[in-house]
Amino acid sequence: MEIKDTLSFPLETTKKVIRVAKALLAPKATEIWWDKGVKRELHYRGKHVIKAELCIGCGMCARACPVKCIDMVPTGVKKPRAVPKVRANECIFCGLCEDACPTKPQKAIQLTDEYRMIVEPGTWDNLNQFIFEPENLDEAIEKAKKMEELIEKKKQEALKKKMEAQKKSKGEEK
Amino acid sequence: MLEDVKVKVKETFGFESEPYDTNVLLIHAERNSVRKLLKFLKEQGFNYPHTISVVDYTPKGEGFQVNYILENLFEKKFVMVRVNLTEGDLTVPSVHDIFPPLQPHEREAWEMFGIEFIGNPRLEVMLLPDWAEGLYPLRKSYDFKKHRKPSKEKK
Amino acid sequence: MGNSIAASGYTFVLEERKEVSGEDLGLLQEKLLQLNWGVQHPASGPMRLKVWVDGDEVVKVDPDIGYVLRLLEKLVEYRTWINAIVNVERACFMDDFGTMAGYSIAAEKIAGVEVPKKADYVRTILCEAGRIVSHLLGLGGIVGVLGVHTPTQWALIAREKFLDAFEVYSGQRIATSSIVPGGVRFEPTGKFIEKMVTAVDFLEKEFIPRYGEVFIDNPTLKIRTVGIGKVSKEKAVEIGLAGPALRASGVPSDVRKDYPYAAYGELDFKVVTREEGDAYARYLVLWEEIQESAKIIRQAIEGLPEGDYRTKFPVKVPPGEAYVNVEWARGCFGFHLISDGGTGPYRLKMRAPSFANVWALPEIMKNVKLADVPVIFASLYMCHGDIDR
Amino acid sequence: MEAWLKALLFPGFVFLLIVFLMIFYLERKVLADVHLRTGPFYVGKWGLLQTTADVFKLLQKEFVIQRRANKLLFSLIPFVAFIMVVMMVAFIPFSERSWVVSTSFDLLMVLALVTGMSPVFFYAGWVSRSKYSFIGGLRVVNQMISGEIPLWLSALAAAVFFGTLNFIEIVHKSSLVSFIVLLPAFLIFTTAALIISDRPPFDIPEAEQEVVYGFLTEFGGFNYMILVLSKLIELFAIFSVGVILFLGGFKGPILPGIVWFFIKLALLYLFTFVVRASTPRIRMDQLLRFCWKVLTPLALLNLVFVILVKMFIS
Repeated sequence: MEIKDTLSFPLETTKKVIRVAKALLAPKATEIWWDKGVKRELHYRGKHVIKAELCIGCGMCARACPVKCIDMVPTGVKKPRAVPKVRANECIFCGLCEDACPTKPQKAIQLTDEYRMIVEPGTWDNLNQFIFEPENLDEAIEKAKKMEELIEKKKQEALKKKMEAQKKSKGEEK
Repeated sequence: MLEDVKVKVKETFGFESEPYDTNVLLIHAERNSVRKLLKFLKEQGFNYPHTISVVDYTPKGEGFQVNYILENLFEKKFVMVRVNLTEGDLTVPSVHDIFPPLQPHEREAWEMFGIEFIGNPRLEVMLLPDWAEGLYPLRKSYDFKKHRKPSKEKK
Repeated sequence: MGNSIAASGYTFVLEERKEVSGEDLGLLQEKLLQLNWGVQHPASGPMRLKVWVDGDEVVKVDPDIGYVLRLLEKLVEYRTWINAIVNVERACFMDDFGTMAGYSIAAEKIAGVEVPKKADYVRTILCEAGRIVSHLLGLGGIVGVLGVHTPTQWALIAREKFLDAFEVYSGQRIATSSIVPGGVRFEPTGKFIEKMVTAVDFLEKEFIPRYGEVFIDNPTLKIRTVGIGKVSKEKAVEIGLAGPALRASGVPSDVRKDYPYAAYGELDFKVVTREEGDAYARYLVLWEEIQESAKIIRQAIEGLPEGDYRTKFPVKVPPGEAYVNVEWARGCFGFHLISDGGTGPYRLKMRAPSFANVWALPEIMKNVKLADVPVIFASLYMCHGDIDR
Repeated sequence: MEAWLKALLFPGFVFLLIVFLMIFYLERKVLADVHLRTGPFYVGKWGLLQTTADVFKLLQKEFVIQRRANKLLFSLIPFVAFIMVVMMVAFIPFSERSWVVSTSFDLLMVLALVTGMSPVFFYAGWVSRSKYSFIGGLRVVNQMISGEIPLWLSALAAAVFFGTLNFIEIVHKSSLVSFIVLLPAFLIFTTAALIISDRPPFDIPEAEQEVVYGFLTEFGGFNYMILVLSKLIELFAIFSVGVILFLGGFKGPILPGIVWFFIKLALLYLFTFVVRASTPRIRMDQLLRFCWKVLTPLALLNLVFVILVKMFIS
């Protein structure tokens, strides 16, 4: 038995060696990606895009965030009262904020397929570079202000009308 | 099968038990006879211990709860033995000789909750770093902001 | 070896054999060399095994763990019911679906939420894909500690295909956070199913023949693993082995079959067991489970029903508790979840299979050679994130 | 050519260095091919300069000496090892003209130097004063001694057949008959060569997953490079002897001799790389059993066989 084993062992080993050598002819599994770049899937969970004009400032994303990396920054206008700001160095890109966002049909906070974000070494000193700010915040605020003014105007007009109507009715009463 | 165990436990030890889930029986045991009970359960076929799960109910004023979870690998049934402890007296007899795999679990419960398993030969820090012995981080009263490791002073 | 070294003035830390092994050897008492097998060691991972050797023979080992402790059980208490999944899935990066599924099932049990059937099927597909992904690394690991890295590389090629499918599904390759209480987070699109089928096809048609003809039944691998770290059926239960290691000793313990969850009750598969209980048997259990999982995925894709994939999960869950087991890649993972009526878990105890296996090491590694330490260690198929949590 | 130029340029140091960088590159590429990877690619054309870059990386590294180690011996051992292995190469004729020394006892000299390597590597482990290095040192002595007996016996079989120890004479005398008669000796010789130079599947002293890097553990930077290089040169020398004894050295049609020599050498190396990719490492006790119970008796039988053949031929 042992002699048989001793004889078959090198034979078997040689067989395995030859079979491994078959891989030398097989096509490679890796490819040179350096110049081609990497194509990510469409809903790859990459960089956040925060659309200030869509945001209603409910703060659901900040509450849903498991690592508490979303700050609600007050805007100074009523709607949105505050907009989210993501600290990218703490973010784990789970996408739960996107799930929690209630705006329809487009989400105000969205993870995009952009994934090459860090251009400099992230040290303690330049942490503030890694923050995803809301897009078009100033425009949105101005718009909101205009809207507020408009609403205010309308309100005042409505109030005036009401007053006039009251006056009229009062006059009529009189 | 679980019904049998329920009756037998009631007869032998006088402990109440209730169905916890399908396939799981919950036994409300007492500290002093937990060793006897576990030995009895091992003879009944619950020979594969899963874990010791400790729950801290101190914020609700109920002290600690120690749950031994055992499985019967061949009948596919679970049993959960529950022992309630008051906050002042956190000692339980160790069962490391009945269920050797539970010895590290007791050790973990000791370092995370401070429950002393009397008779366990090896109650020493396992998962935590040495300096964190006695902090009991899984207790509800643990404030992680207080117990930061003293950081090295910057040059 | 011991005494002569000490006599030559060589300053190793030598310990009395009696002190280490705790047995009285009388006149045969010798001094032993303590090796720190880890923390920084090519095959140990972030843990330390104290190995006391007498020449080439191992007298005793003692695991020293806790180097990747994150206290996940504590972190979960600071989360809401939904976003606790990011902590649960980080128990181990290799198979993150199993843990998420277990946690979600426990939470649903407490809340009394019924999950749509489609979500169950998607969970099954994901869990099995996760098992394959993890087992592929395990296979590579066992042969890898013997100095051959070809299996790892070949396994990684097959693994990449599955990771591509995960990326199409959830947007991430690892740490997908895709299974939540109340269902799954994403719609299983046609493209995802397509990618998954491609991956399974690649696994069955390319990887398995290529790998099988070289590294299964490999004579050199066999002389290194057959009979090493042998655990009998009774011993395996007594020392509390879990998962593939337990099944390799002949105990047919598989949560998927015993307490069916997700869609496992409706699918046809067999529990892989072997009787030998040695390192080679554990290796073969992994190998066969991969093929079994591939079959399950095919069945689940075929039987994927129409409908919703997620239901609403309440913000506040009524008080209650549940103990739920799932068959994770490394064995039976238990979740003892407790709710006090708040917006998040009150307490979560995770029963980790690798934790059970690591403390079985001292029993298994008795009277083995030093060269067998990495083999047994790798064959028990442990994950360090899981040991420490 | 001047003698010192021979020693320095061709086939001396510079030539050797280039050859080793290429062998190392070949190993990486072949292994990568078996793994279905690309291998070195970006440094130089097809990654040809990758190994050179690695050597320069090692040169830049800090010179670390373990606190408890014997400083003098620790820094000296790598150079001793290097000088010993370089001496081996001096005897090897890469072609009719390209050799540094040629004596009437070439084979004996190379084999004696190979035997002398085992204490050097053991000392490398011993002076490191580290547990893993020490175990690695013990293992290397064990392994080399048990590998040397078959090596000597199989090489002597060839020497008996040719009736000379001078390499160039051996090459001239070699023929198809000698190749067939010495085929078993060649197989034993190759296996023994793998054992002696710690190549997988016999890389027990350097078993990464068991004893970290064995006797190499504590060495870093330049010292490490020199030690690894001497290991490589040792294998190179033994394989060269194998090519000369059993494969006809630089003999071959059309192409110049040196090309034939390296083609034969590359085939041997290719074999070792593929073995590395497919065969797991064996254990020390299994190796000892294999060496003393299988390889040595076979080598002895083979010696008897060769002597009988020699009797019949003459």
